[in-house]
Order: sequence, then structure tokens, then C-alpha cells
Amino acid sequence: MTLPTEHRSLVVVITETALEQTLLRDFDRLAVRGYTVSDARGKGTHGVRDAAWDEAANIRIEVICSRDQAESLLQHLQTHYYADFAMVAFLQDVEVVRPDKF
Amino acid sequence: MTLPTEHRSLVVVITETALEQTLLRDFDRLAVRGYTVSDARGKGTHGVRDAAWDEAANIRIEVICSRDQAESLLQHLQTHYYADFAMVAFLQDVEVVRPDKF
Amino acid sequence: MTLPTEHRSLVVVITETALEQTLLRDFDRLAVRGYTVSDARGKGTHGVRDAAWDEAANIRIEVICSRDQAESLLQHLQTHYYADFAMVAFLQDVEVVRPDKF
Amino acid sequence: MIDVVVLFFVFGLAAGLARSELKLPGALYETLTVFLLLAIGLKGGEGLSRQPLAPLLPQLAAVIALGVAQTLLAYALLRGVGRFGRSDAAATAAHYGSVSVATFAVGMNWLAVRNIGFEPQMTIILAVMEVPAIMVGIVLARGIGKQTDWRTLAHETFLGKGVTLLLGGMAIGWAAGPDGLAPVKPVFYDLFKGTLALFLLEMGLIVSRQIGELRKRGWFIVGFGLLMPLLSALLGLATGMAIGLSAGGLTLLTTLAASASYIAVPAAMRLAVPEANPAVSLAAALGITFPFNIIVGIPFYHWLTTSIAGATP
Amino acid sequence: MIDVVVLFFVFGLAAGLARSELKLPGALYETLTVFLLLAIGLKGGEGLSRQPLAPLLPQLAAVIALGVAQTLLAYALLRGVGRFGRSDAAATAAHYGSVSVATFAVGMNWLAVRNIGFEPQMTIILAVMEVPAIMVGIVLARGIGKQTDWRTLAHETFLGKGVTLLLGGMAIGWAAGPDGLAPVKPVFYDLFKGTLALFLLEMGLIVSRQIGELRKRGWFIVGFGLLMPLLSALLGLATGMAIGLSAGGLTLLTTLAASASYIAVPAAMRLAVPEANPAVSLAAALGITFPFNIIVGIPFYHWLTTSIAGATP
Amino acid sequence: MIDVVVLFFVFGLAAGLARSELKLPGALYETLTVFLLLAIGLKGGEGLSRQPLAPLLPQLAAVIALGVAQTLLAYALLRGVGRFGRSDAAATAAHYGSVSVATFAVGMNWLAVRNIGFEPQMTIILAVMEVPAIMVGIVLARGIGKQTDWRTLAHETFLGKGVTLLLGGMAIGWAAGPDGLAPVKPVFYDLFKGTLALFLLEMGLIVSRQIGELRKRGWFIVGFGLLMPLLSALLGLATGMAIGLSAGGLTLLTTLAASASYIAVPAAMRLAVPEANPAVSLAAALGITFPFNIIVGIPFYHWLTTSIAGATP
Ligand SMILES: Nc1ncnc2c1ncn2[C@@H]1O[C@H](COP(=O)(O)O)[C@@H](O)[C@H]1O
Ligand SMILES: Nc1ncnc2c1ncn2[C@@H]1O[C@H](COP(=O)(O)O)[C@@H](O)[C@H]1O
Ligand SMILES: Nc1ncnc2c1ncn2[C@@H]1O[C@H](COP(=O)(O)O)[C@@H](O)[C@H]1O
Ligand code: NA
Ligand code: NA
Ligand code: NA
Repeated sequence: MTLPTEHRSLVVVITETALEQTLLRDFDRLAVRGYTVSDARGKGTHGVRDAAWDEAANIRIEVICSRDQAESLLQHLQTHYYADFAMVAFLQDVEVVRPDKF
Repeated sequence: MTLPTEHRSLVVVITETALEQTLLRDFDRLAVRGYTVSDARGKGTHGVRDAAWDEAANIRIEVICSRDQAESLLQHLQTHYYADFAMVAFLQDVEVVRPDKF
Repeated sequence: MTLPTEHRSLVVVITETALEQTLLRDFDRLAVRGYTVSDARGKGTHGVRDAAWDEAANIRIEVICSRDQAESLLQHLQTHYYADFAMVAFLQDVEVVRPDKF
Repeated sequence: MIDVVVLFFVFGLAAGLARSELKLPGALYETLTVFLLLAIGLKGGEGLSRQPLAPLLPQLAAVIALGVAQTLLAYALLRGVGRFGRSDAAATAAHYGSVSVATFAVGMNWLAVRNIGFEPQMTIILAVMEVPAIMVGIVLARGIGKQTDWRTLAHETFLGKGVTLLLGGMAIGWAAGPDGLAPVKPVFYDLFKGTLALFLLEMGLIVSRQIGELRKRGWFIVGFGLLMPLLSALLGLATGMAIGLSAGGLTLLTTLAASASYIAVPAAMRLAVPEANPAVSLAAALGITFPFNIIVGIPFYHWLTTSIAGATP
Repeated sequence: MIDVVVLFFVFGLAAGLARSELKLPGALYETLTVFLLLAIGLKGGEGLSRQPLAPLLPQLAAVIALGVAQTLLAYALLRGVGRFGRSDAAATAAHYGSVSVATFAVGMNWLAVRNIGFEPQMTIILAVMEVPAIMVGIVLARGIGKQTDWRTLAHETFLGKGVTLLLGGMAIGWAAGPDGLAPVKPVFYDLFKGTLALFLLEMGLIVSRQIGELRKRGWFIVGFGLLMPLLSALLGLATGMAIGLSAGGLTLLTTLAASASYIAVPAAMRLAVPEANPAVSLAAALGITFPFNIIVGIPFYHWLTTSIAGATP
Repeated sequence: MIDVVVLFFVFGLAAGLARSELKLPGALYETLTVFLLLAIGLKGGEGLSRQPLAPLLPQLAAVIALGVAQTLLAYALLRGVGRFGRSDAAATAAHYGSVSVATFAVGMNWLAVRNIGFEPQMTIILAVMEVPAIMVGIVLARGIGKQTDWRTLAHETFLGKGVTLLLGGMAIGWAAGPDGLAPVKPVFYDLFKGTLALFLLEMGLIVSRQIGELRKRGWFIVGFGLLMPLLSALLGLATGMAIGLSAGGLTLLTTLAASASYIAVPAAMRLAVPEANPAVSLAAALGITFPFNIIVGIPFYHWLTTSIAGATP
């Protein structure tokens, strides 16, 4: 059996919890149709963020979308947030069965 | 140094918390040997699910397995759940060092 | 538009919460520059770990780094932990826009 | 005067509607739920430990019939007047045929603040009334075919969080009796009202999220959410009089009948009738019926009880 | 004698500095915050329900001016003496021009343990004083240009968790009055001090994480974190005398002025002045000023109040 | 009569065995643990503040010896009779040579309900007895080689959550004394029993998950889990008589000796002796010994104390 799948991009953003509402509003404006958020902690160039309180907590956002939209999301993050916020973002390739959904 | 790795598939399912027990029972029946679950929230065609209470919460399930099993898992989800539940699922490629484990 | 991206490796480790501090100390020693941790539960050859209490809870660690470093992290885990701990680790390919950060 | 716990609900609702950043941790909501269910169970069990259990059986049979009747009535209205599809009608009817623990807790609190007593078996009636509507709803949606996995469903229903905690609390309260319970009363009794207040604050926030759905659905659902509890209340009142409850018990049974489930039933319907849209049922039960009952309904049901049924406190 | 709630803080601090494995769940910290904010609000609202509200207006105007003055003073010191860049100075100044609810709670507790009363409007003053410094800080960083999304910002500020819970609690307390509140007092009043103790234990752990940053920053930030509250305290004392507060009210207003925000302001600055380094402001406000105020400051401010201002309890 | 808090445990166990959907949030379990540890610490510290500390030293030496003796005895049984491998025997022995705070709390509650007093130093004995078995267990598994990272281990052990909270609570209780503690007693004292009840409900759920493992392991582990606490109890009783404890103190020390750690030791062994299978030790300590001790053991140990040792309450 071979399932007919199509390729899409997965954007993962790891950043400060304080940005959650702002980013999700941005995403809405950029016509993102869906996203998933979970809580995280971590370490990076902005130091240890151990989630002891909201100020030191991270979130992890995932968006599945077309390659084009993925690139414009990354571009948007780079322009507006990379300089001032604890943030990491990356792209991955995924296969989905309902291509029209993403 | 090059580590000898083998390729497997990673299935990621994002869906309603209410389905957790049901899906995990299904997976057991489909001979899945391991899975990982974490809590999430999100937005999609079924609206905003902000995890304020269980009814509006999501989970994120990961299964590492063979390509074949991954496809039959996706097939199973598509047949039984895609129509009626808030659910997103996708496939990715991963490299592992203990191929017999997955 | 095509965003100039570079490829890096993503190491994902799913293991017992009890190992969190130990692993993160190891990672620091292995010159890992950043990581992200989130809470999880799951099932594997060590049985069901349902996160009812810390003893039965899992964590999920992500590290983005060079392929070389990724392989030595996996090697380290294999040597020190695979035998005695509930642990799964795998590699994936990711694209990033700030290659010097990883 | 409106009870202070209801003011917490109104505050949560207002904060949610004003899109405040206020958000309570999920673990707190779950903890409050566990606490309230246990506390209600303990109190009921303590009362039952002081009386014989046998006379309960006919009362339980009566409230099971009450649950079935409410579900059928709601189904008829939703199909006939609301033009709902079969599955949606069945699922929503099950919500209204079942009961809401939070509404019960507000009713208990309303009586306690006014020093009106009620029968301890109200707790067991609460636990029992959760279930029949679920069964009826599934049969309405599916017929008595083999499609339904009744074993799993019975498991989910009888061993769900709500029923487990209510019955477990009752068993403990019954086994320990008033003296045995004394050590845990500073937590489970003295903190009940304050905890209920916090819980209702969260309920207000959750209810505020139903407004969008309500706006999409139009007026029928609002009308149904207001009318159905009143009809159910009358059925409840009649049942309560038939089984000979006191004024406080009558008010509580009427309140229970008027209430619509938003925890046990949605979870069960999601699995047993997945094609029904859960948003519609929740919008009605949570967005209309719950606020109506706790703000206006309970005092009105008590007035009904004392005036129409002639019961005296 | 040092209050027992402060001992919990010292313990948390010590455990954090000794790198103990002690870690409290994030949901507990959030829950304690919600509880304390609501409890402070309820208490203030209950008091206000017994007095006319009109005379409050000039007092509120005075404390708004106090907040603005503190922010400008802090900005001048940070720019002039500390050689901070514009954004960092503005953001840090906003922290010091605003107030800390935790410090206020310790002050309330200090007075309660000593049976010293204070005006109920102190709660509304607390809520009001959170805000002006944020506005001033943004204008200092940005000018009055169009870059700032004031609408979003006003939303974040006025409908943030802290202000929502304080004002909501006050509204409930005011509407319910002393009798109406009685049912929830076993939770929100009787458990206040113990809950504050647990909260301060967690604060101690959080403060201990600021030490690394402080070490990197050198002595100016330590000096500023000690001097600025003293200057603010004097401004607060003067303002309190001008608006005619009692001894307890004076102590609390002085404490409020001396305190530096570590919740509302960091969140607002993060979004409005993102280029400012949040670690610096937090290290000063949390790592120096907060411990100083709750351990040494509050008793000292009360002594100031009673001796210099000549107020008698 | 069985204590009400134990009924909560039985209920949790029954719900777990019946595969109920009941699940408490992880953050609640952690919060309850923190609360109980702090409360036990405060109570102990308050008592110690009223007596000289010097006479404690020989008592502490005696209980350290008691912990070492229990660990060696358990190791001998597991190796000799149970045919356990070296690592598994050492790790399991460490569980039984150490102590369980939850069992201690149930014992405290048992005495409190019966108005039987005990020495305040029991808390410090509890904290001290957590540790020696860990050291002995590691040496039994590894020898005194260099493989063990003793520094990290000492850190984990002495600065683990349990010891930190017990000692921190004691320090606060000792520094504040009875009067200083008064403001936080409505939380840490009055809510102790109810909180313990909720905690034991969760323990019941956790214990129910051990049954599968027990079934796999066969009868030796069940027998060991019942016999070992009885042997330890006798050692504890003898030690207690030697150091001159009161009847309540004797009962508690016997209970402590009989108890097996399921928090501190598993965590330490996981890191220091990773090749030992943690499931076996936990199944015995949690699945057999814990329920045995809290349901049957404590009343029996008290009976032993009063009859064999001739102590009078
Ligand atoms: N190399 C990395 N791998 C995985 N996560 C990272 C990495 N670097 C940073 N992070 C995550 O991204 C957050 C912000 O990173 P930074 O801006 O580097 O401080 C950190 O708190 C981590 O959670
Ligand atoms: N494009 C997407 N990218 C990432 N997650 C998504 C996406 N669409 C939906 N989701 C997640 O999947 C859940 C169910 O999706 P849906 O069935 O579209 O409502 C949502 O609540 C999100 O958590
Ligand atoms: N095939 C798998 N796919 C996804 N997660 C897994 C898989 N196997 C194990 N895990 C996760 O890794 C943890 C440890 O695995 P194990 O060592 O196999 O018990 C489990 O508790 C799961 O969370
Ligand atoms: Na009903
Ligand atoms: Na200030
Ligand atoms: Na022992």
C-alpha cells in the first residue's frame, strides 16, 4: 500500500511566552490557517529560561503550510523579532494526506 | 565519525484531548510499539482550542515506526476520525540508531 | 521569493524526567549552545509512563546543531543511557536562516 | 440579593467578554472540579450514613424516568421545532436530559446561605441522573444497533471522573460518618463556598467563549436554552412532589432537572455520536442554560417550589 | 521580629542560592498570584462599600502624579548617573515608577499582624499606580510618535491579569459588602497569610536566579536598586501626607511607591520597547529592590511614617 | 475504626484498579507534596524552638545506625533468599533502609486524631533517616570505588526537594516559634488532614498502577514487602526505647523504620545505580509496603509499642 501524500512545510518557532498573543495575531494577519502551541523551557543565547514563572517560560509554535507561506513567516519573524527576543525558528518538510487543508 | 543510522517514519497527530484514550487503544490494536504524548493548544478549521478546559484542549502524539506502519496509521485516522474530529496528522522522516526498536 | 536557508540537524531525545538535570549538564559539557525541553508521557519497551507523578513522567529535549555534533550527542546517549533508561532519540534535518547560531 | 459566588461568575464572564488577558491554569480548573465533586460526595455520604438506604430505590427509579423524559422532550423540540438533524438533536437532547454538577453546587450553596436543609440523597440522585440521558441520546442517534461499543461506553460513563468522585466521596462520607469526617471538614466543608467562587470565575471565562458560536447559530438555540430548563424544571418539580421531597430537596431536584450537562455528556457524545457538532450543544448548555439557571433560575425554582407546590422550608 | 511570611522568602532564596532541586510547579505560582490579587481586591472592595467614593478622585489624581514623578526621577538617574541607553533607562524607570503587588501584600500582612488599620482605597490606589509609569516609560523611549500601538497596549495594560483581578475583586467585594462576602471569607481572608507565605517561598526561588545577572552588571545597578526605593518612599510619604492618609495608609503608600513592578511592567515593556534588555530591569527590581523592601524597607517606612510624619496608629 | 484519610487511599486504589478515568493533574500532586513536607517541617521546628537542641545528637546517631542496619538486613534477605542480583538487591535495600514521608504523615495524623503527643524532633529524625540508606545502597552496589560521582549525589540527596522542604520548614518553625507561626497556621496546620486525604487519594491511584508489575514478579516480592517492614519495625522499636522516646514517639519511629522510601531513594538510585530495575523496588515499596503500613501497620505498631514496650500514652 502506498498512501498518496503531498509535501508541505512545517515551521517551528520557539520563543518567549510573552510573545504568544502577539505572534498569533501576526499569524492571523498573515493568513495562517492553523497552528499548534505547546509550553516549553530551554536555553539559548538569551540564557536559561526555566519556566519557573511566565516571564521565564517559552512556547513552541508549529505551523504546517506551503513552502511559500513558510518562508514569508520566517521572513516576518526575522524582520520583527530576531533582534530583540529569545527566539529560534526552523523549517522542516512534512507529508500530509489532505493537501487542500494546508 | 559517521554514525550508522537507519531511516524510519515519524507520525505526528494533533487532535482533541477527548480522543487520547481511544486513539492509544487503537494504536495498541495496530501493534504500535511506542508513542509519546504531550499537551497542546491551537487553531484550525474547528476553531480556536485554547486548553482552558479539557473539552477545548489538544494533544500531540508522536509515533516512530516503519514507513508501512506509518501509512496504515494515517489511513486509519483518515477513515475513522478526519471527518468528525479536530485533527491534523503528518509524516516525517527520521534517522535512528536502533532500527530494531522501531 | 526564496529565503536563503542552511541545513542543520535536529536531535530529539525522549526520556525519563529524572534524567533532565543530568542530561542538560552533559549537553553543557558537550558544548551544546541551546536546547528546548517540554513535558511528555508515553509508552515504550519500559512500559507505560503516564506522568501521574515525576517518577513516571517523560521529557522531550530538542537540540538544533551541526550534523557532527548531533552524531556525537547520539553517540553519547547510546554509550551512557540506552542500556539502563527509558529513552528514544532520533535525528532530523532542519533548515535555519541564522546558520551561525547553530 | 445575588449570591457572592454568582458574582464571581459574572466577573469571569465580563472579563472574558472584554477580552481580558485573565487566564487560569488548566491544572487549577481540574483541581477545583475534583475538590467540588469530592466535597459534594462527602456531604451526601455523611447524611446517608444516618438513615436507611432501602427507601431510596423508588426515588432513584423516579429520577431515572425523569432523565429519560427530559431527553425525549428535548429531542422532540430540537427535531420538530429546531429542524436539527438526527445526530445533533440526539446529542443536544442528551445534554439537557442529564445534569450539571456546577449548577447543583450553586443550588446547594444558595440553600446553605439561607439555612434551608435538603435530603442527603440529593447527591446520589445527582450521580444517577448523569447517566440515563447518555444512553437515551445514543439510542436516539443510532437505534439499538451494534455500531455502538456499549462496553467502552459504560466504562466511560460509570467510571468517568465525575461519577467516580461523587460515588467515592459518598462511600467515604458514609463509611466515616459525621465523627470520622471531622478531621477533613476544615478542607472539604469550610472551604467549599470559596472554592466554588473560584470555580465559577473560571466558568465565567469559559462561558464567555461560547458567545461567538451562539452568534453564528441564531435565535432558536437561545430560545431553546431558556425554554428547555423551564420545561424540565416543571417535570422535576412534579417528580420531586411525587417522591415526597422537602422544600430544599424540591428546589434542588428542580434545579437539577433544569440543568444541562457540560462535562460528562459532551465527552460521551464525542465518542459515541462523533458526527454531532459538539459546539452547538455546548453553546446552548454552557452559554445560555448555565448562566440562566445560576443567576435567575435557582431563586425562581425555589419560589415555584414554595408557592406552587406549597412546600414550606 | 521578622514576619514569618518573610522567613518563607528567605528560605526560598537560600534554597535557590544553594542550588537545591526544589522547584514549584508553574501552575501553583499562577494560582497563588490569582488568589492574592483576588483577595486583595475583595478586601479593598468590602471597605469601599462602606464609604462614599467621590472623595477618592483627588487621591487618585495625586497617586498618578506620584507614579509619573517616580518614573521621571528614575529615568534621570539611569541616564545621568548610570549612563544607560535611552530604551534601557526608559524601561527600567517604568518598573520603578510602577508598583509591586507582592510587596503591597507583604506590607498589608505586616500591618495586619500588628493590628494597624489602613484605608480600603489603598487597593484601588494599587491598581491605579500600575499604569501611569508604563505610559511614561513608553513615551520616554519612543517619543509620542505613531510607532507605538497604543490600542493594543492599553488593552494589555488595563485588561492584563493583575488589573483585571484587582478591579474584579474590588467590584465583587463592593457589591457583596461585608455580609455578602461572609461565605467566601474562610478561603479568601483566613488563608491569605499562609498563601502569601507559599507565594514568597516561590518568590525567593525566582529572586535567587537574578543573582547571576546582578553579578554581570556591577555595582551601579545594586546601588540604584537600593537608593531608588528610598527616594520613591519619600515622594510617597509626602503624597500620602498631602492626601491625608492614616498611619497605616501612609506606610502602605510609602511601601507602594518604594516598590518596583516585576509583572505588569516587564510584560508591557517587552512588547512596547522590545529593544530594552529585560534582564537588567528585572535584576534590579526583583534581585535588589524586592528583598530590600520586604525585609528592611517596610518596617523602616513605618518608622519614617510614625516619626517623621508624626502620624499615630 | 479506620481513619478517614486512609479511606481516601482505599478509594483511590479502588478507582485505579477499576480503571476509572479519574486522573489528578500532575501539578496538584506536586503541590500537595510541597505542602505536606513544609507543614511537617513547620510543626517539628515549632516544637524544637521550645527545647534545647544538644540532646538531639545522640538520638540522631542512633537513627542513622538504624537506617544502616535496615539496609544491610534488607540486602542480605534480597540476595540470600530472593536471589536478586547485586544492583537490584542494593537498590531495593536502599528503599527499605530509608523512610517514607507519606507514611510518616499518616502516622502523625493517626496520633493526632487520638490526641497522642510525640517529640518534635521526630521531624528532624525523618529528614535524617532519608539519607544513610542511599549511601549504603550505593556502596553495596558499587563498592567504594571512584565510579560514583559522590559530589553530584550528595547534592541530589541533601538538596533534593524532600530534605530541602523538611529542613526549610523546620528552620522557619524554629525561628518563628509558636507565636510567630500563628498567621500561617490556618493554612499549614488546619488544612493538614484534608490535604493529606487528597494526597492519599492520589497515592491510591499511583499504587494501583504497581499491580501489573507485582503480578509479573511473583510471591517473593510480596512476602518481602510484608516481612521487611515488620523486621524494621522491631529494629525501630528497639532503637526508640534505647533513646527514650514517649509512646507517641515510639509509634512514629517504629512506623518510620517500617516505611520504605518511594521518592528520594528511587530518584537517587536511578542516577547512581542505573542498571537496577526501578520497577521492582517501587512495586514492593509502593505496591505492598505502603498500603500495609498505613492500613494495618500503624495501629499494630502502636499496639506493639504500648504492650511490648510497656509505654503508656
Ligand atoms: N540550538 C538550539 N536547539 C534547540 N532549542 C534552542 C536552541 N537555541 C535556543 N533554543 C530555544 O530557543 C529559546 C530562545 O533562544 P535564544 O534566543 O538563543 O535564547 C531558548 O530558550 C531555547 O528554548
Ligand atoms: N496548519 C496547521 N498547522 C499546525 N497545526 C494545525 C494546523 N491546522 C490545525 N492544527 C492543529 O490541529 C488541531 C485540529 O485542527 P482542525 O481539525 O483543523 O481544527 C488544531 O486545534 C491545531 O492545534
Ligand atoms: N516508537 C516510539 N515512538 C514514539 N515514542 C516512543 C516510541 N518508543 C518509545 N517512545 C517514547 O520513549 C519513552 C521511552 O521509551 P522506551 O525506552 O522504549 O520505554 C517512552 O515512554 C515513549 O514516550
Ligand atoms: Na436536565
Ligand atoms: Na515605585
Ligand atoms: Na525503612
